[in-house]
Amino acid sequence: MHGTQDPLLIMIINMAIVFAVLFGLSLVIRVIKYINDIVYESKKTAAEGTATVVKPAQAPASPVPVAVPAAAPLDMENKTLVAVITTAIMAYGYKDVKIRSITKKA
Amino acid sequence: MHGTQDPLLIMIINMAIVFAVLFGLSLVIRVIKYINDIVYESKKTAAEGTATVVKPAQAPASPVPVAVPAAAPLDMENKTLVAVITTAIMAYGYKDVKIRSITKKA
Amino acid sequence: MHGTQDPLLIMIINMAIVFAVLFGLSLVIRVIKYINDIVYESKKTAAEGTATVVKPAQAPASPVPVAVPAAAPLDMENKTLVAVITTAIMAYGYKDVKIRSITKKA
Amino acid sequence: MDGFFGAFAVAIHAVWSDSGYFVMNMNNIIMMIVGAVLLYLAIGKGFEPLLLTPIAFGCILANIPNNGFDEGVMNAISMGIHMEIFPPLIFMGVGAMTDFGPLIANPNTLLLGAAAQFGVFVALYGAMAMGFTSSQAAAIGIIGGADGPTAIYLATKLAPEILGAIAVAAYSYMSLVPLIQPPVMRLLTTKKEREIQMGQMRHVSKFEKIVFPIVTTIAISLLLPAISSLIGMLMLGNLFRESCVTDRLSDTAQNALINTVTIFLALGTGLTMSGDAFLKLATIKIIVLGLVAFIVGTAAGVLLGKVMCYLSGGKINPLIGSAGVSAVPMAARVSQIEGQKAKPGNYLLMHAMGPNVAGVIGTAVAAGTMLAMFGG
Amino acid sequence: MDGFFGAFAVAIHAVWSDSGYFVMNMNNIIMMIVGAVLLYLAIGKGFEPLLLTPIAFGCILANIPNNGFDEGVMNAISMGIHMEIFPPLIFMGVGAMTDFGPLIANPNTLLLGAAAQFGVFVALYGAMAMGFTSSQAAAIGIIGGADGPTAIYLATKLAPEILGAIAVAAYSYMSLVPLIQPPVMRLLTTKKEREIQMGQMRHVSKFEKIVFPIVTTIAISLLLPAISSLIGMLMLGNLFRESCVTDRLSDTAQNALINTVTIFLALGTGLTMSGDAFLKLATIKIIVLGLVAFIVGTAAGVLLGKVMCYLSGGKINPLIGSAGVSAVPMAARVSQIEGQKAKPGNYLLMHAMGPNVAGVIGTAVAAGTMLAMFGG
Amino acid sequence: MDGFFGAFAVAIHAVWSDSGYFVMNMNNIIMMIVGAVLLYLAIGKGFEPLLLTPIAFGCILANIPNNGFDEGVMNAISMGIHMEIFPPLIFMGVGAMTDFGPLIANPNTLLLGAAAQFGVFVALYGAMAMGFTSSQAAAIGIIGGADGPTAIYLATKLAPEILGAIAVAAYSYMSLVPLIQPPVMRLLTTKKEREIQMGQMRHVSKFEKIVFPIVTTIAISLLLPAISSLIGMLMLGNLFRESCVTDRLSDTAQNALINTVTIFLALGTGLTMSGDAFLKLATIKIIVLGLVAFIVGTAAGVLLGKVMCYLSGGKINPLIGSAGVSAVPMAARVSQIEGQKAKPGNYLLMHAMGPNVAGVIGTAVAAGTMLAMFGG
Ligand code: NA
Ligand code: NA
Ligand code: NA
Repeated sequence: MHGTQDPLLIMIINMAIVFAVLFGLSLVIRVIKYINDIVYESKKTAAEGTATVVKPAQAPASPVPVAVPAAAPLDMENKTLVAVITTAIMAYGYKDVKIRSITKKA
Repeated sequence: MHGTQDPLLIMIINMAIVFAVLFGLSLVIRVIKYINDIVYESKKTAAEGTATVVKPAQAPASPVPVAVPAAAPLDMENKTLVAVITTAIMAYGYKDVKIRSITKKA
Repeated sequence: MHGTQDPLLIMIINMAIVFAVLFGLSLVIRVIKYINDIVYESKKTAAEGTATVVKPAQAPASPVPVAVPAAAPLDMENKTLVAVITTAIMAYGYKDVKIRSITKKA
Repeated sequence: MDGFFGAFAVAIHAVWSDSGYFVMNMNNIIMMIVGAVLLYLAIGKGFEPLLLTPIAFGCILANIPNNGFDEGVMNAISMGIHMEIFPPLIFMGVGAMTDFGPLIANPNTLLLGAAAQFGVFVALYGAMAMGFTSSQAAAIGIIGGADGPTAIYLATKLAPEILGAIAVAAYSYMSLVPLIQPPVMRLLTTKKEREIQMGQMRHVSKFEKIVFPIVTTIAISLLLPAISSLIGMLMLGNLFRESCVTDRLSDTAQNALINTVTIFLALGTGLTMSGDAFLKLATIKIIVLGLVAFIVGTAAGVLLGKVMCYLSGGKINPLIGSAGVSAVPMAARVSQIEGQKAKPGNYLLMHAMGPNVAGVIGTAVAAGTMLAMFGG
Repeated sequence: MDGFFGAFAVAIHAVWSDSGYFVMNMNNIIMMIVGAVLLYLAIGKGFEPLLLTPIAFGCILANIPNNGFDEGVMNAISMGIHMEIFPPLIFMGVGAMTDFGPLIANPNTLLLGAAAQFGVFVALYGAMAMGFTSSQAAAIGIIGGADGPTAIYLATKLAPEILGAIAVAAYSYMSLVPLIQPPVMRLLTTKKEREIQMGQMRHVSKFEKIVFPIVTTIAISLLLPAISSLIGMLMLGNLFRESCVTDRLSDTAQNALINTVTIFLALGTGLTMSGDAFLKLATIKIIVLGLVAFIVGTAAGVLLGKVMCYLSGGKINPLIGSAGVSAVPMAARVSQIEGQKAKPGNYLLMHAMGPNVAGVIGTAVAAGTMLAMFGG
Repeated sequence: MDGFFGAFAVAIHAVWSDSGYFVMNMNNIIMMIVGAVLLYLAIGKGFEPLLLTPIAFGCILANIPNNGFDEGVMNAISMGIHMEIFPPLIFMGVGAMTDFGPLIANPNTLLLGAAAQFGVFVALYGAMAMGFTSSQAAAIGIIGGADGPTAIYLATKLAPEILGAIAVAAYSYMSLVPLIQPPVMRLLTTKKEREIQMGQMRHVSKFEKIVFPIVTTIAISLLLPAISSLIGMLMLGNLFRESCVTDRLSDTAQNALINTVTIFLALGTGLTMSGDAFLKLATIKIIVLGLVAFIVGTAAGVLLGKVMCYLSGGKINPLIGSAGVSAVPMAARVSQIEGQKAKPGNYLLMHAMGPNVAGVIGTAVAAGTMLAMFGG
């Protein structure tokens, strides 16, 4: 191939490869979706069936996952909280307060 | 030493050095504390004895210290301000506001 | 010149060049001002004379300005907000406040 | 005293005769005017200012004679260009800023992203017909891909001697997308087609968004290893974004890092635009070919959009096809605007984002195929 | 037309036979799976995601055949690793983020930081017994120090051929600290010991906090010059933090700069994990030795904690000893959690921060002694 | 057991005899004390802390024997200094932070910025008279320009052997401007002159602010190509600021990028201050000449201010002349303070900003003329 110098041929070959690769990628995305649905379905089923059993069993063993979900949704709450607390502290008499961060310790 | 290949000897030598160095560092910290206490004590004494004499004499000679305290208290004022404004904005209906900076133009 | 080693001569030559360059630059600035005034005047005149004709004609031809106002309204809300707050702060006693940005967190 | 004034005059004369005013040729002057025009377009007209401003400034600096840029910071920046360091870093930031959700929701839009690459190959064909070498033609064609970093990456590898012209053409046309595309789009579609409203997009799960960059990296890099650093960095940046546990890295990738690299890349690109290298007939050819590539790419995207519209029973608005040339997010906005002109309330933006980001991948793939054919 | 299809087939075949799919060997596939597993641990499980994510991604990219990473940005990143540029810069950011106050308030905790290095030397012993060279054994041992940058720095200097395995082991175990340490801690302490509440810490003056990094730099660098760039940068970052007059520099050191360098360091570390270099028996040995080092280090810290508890008349809770392995601030949090489990309301975190940051210095010192013995 | 203790003793002795404590000479000790004093000035007294802190720390590290800084990150930083990469990048940030409005409003202030360079050339004269080579004398003279990056840039090009002393002198005197200038200013002006109130400044249009950096770059770079990277970067940064369409780039240039480069430049400058290179009679001469340059520059600025005051019929307060030495914005503040001391409510700050930023350009021009005379 490296020897081909016919512009038309080059054009067609390249275009064909680009289409093939992107079409292949679209198949890959469909496969991901398929796996996602399987995993999601099985998880949902599992969650319904074993939720009360699994969770307490896992909780003491792994403190990490406990920390993660706690952090995400709280982010926005925290900011509101910071403002509220700042105001409260200022009402308390401190004049120059800045709250750098409110961290929930795991 | 560079020739030693006895693992046990290497282990003991290294461990001994690590302990020695960190123990030495703990002594260094104690010395810093000791100096700190001396300096702090002498400063407190000096401040009590000469405060009214020294300060007016120095003030006109060095504008730098004048500039620095000028900046510092303002900074703290600003922080109060940010908190006040944040609250005000939130009252205005915006829920998740963050004021990056309030700049005074020179 | 590269051979000159008389310090006094070097000093004078350099100083002369520096003065000449910065004086030249001051002339350049005056020229910019002069052009600015011409452009500004002609624009003002043109705007007065042809405003009603040009604007409707151009509008459909260029979608870019359409895109800009799409982004702008939110931006303008913020600016209004900034202005409101700035006024509030100034009422509070601060004279030269500039709020760099108010960020809404998603 | 006479000796003094004599020495003084000699010195002044020496400075003057060493200065650029004395040595400067007509090409330098023209290029400074080119730089000034680009600055006007960037700042006065708002055409891709983040890139055209430093490119234009670099163009001006490159035409200062005896500027000594063979050492110092300008040399370091030029080396960064020459060593292909900057484009992948920009792509990491782009990845961190890109939401591939619309593409994942509707993978068919990848085909629109592929179709829009037709412009690349038509320009390649034209360039070869005009007498450019195949390597140069490939680098010229990529202008039609409307992805600056990819164009610079490919030009650096295949035809560094025309890097300046390619970069300027690419960024100029990218900024002109709102002017170039609409006529083509209206010419090739009926009003009825433009009025088609597209349904709500399906929800894309976090799992899909995280797996997508990983699998895409592997699948494409294995096939086209020559672009593995481009695709890899693009997808690593996207993974930083979607993983939700590396926000620090995502934030730096899409701010401090990409901004710094943008300054260097754009300034360094401008530095290649010395008058003697730029002011050639080839440059005009490149600029013309670039425009052809843009128009053909837009048309190919719209035409495949029409085909998909027909095949889907009228569910797909062909206007989203033109977004496949990338120029993120401007081309998608053009689709949105044209859709709304045909029917107020027609909201195509999210649907056009699919082909839009597909076009980024498509252009990288096109670069990969051309590197596989012409590269080292 | 026949010639056309013939040429077409030849071209497609050429692309395919140049591609990674054709050349890839089993080792590459295994390493991609390893990369995917590491990504799962990083993103799905939250194990040190800032480091494991780019390491894992680099691991995948490194196993794309013909990826051309001997030039371009990936080569530049690998050179940065090879030239030992990144770890000290990371340490500058770490210093800017670290409060040495608890250590200064209670300098005895430095001894806990020293004790926890016992794991380093046990692993070194084990590695030499297993047949590793003394340089490799030193680099393996340092995994037990639980300081990624120090481990990478030492491995680059002494045994670059096993850098990938060492980095992965170090960061993996660091993320597993909450799983590895608690059993060891409970095994070696009585409930009564774990219930000990520690008094309020003394106030540390600004003077002490500013003088500490300066004097520490001088004292340790003079004794162990081989780590002067590590200790120097750590303490310079800390000085930026504590001086209160260089906030701009402190801010950049702990944000844009450390994030950028983290991306490069971690990605570059991952790039060393090509299948042929990684998939050896040695790697498994390294991973086992790393685990031993972690466990022994934890145990040694707790045991010295017990001694100090006894000597202090029961004022020191031995649980803070395990924090001496560093892995800041996770190990300190583990101490806190275990203390609270034994007695709700028992607040050990600040006290555990002393040994925790002492462990960073201790591991740097251990690296220095080993460089003095085996380096250069 | 005897063999064990023997080997142990040998090992400890070997570590000790390799350590800096054993090898260190008196010069190293003196330089560490110099470093500590500089740290005290920076942190305790607030003298240019952003620069003196890393310079002083670098000075300490440079005097650790066997520190191995001929490789690793410290070597990379030193190479960045040696290759003249950092000063132009700092200037880009400075440009992004600088408002040239007051200068454009009153272009006569450029002459005050020129006059203040007189100190540069007097020091050059003095240095040549003292036996320095003309290149060294030029580098020493530039201290009087009160622009750190320009001084480092010129010293790197003309006399790298005295870079450390020049940088320390430049930044020290810059921080001492509030002490050095006022006596000179009061000596040369009458109270009546100091009481002069200056009228409101004219409005400067956005057009002028955008065109100024472009035209200045071209005009000055053409005449003095040797400083085109300095002037170019300064003005590119200013263009990022004034164009209002490149805020991302302006923000990074004046934050993450300038902070990172400041750390590297200042640390690398400190690293040149090894005892053997620094502790020479020449250093003392340089420090004395630097002070002379500052005083003469201040005086020349004030004296030309008096002339302009006279020519303008008393509309110009001569106090703004001293701001021409740059040291932005400190020298302008000194003018303001002295004006207010003479007459409360006298507001000179904005008027002094004109000569102040003119001084930056003036010093760059002075460096350019000297490079034209003595450079390569
Ligand atoms: Na594209
Ligand atoms: Na450690
Ligand atoms: Na100056």
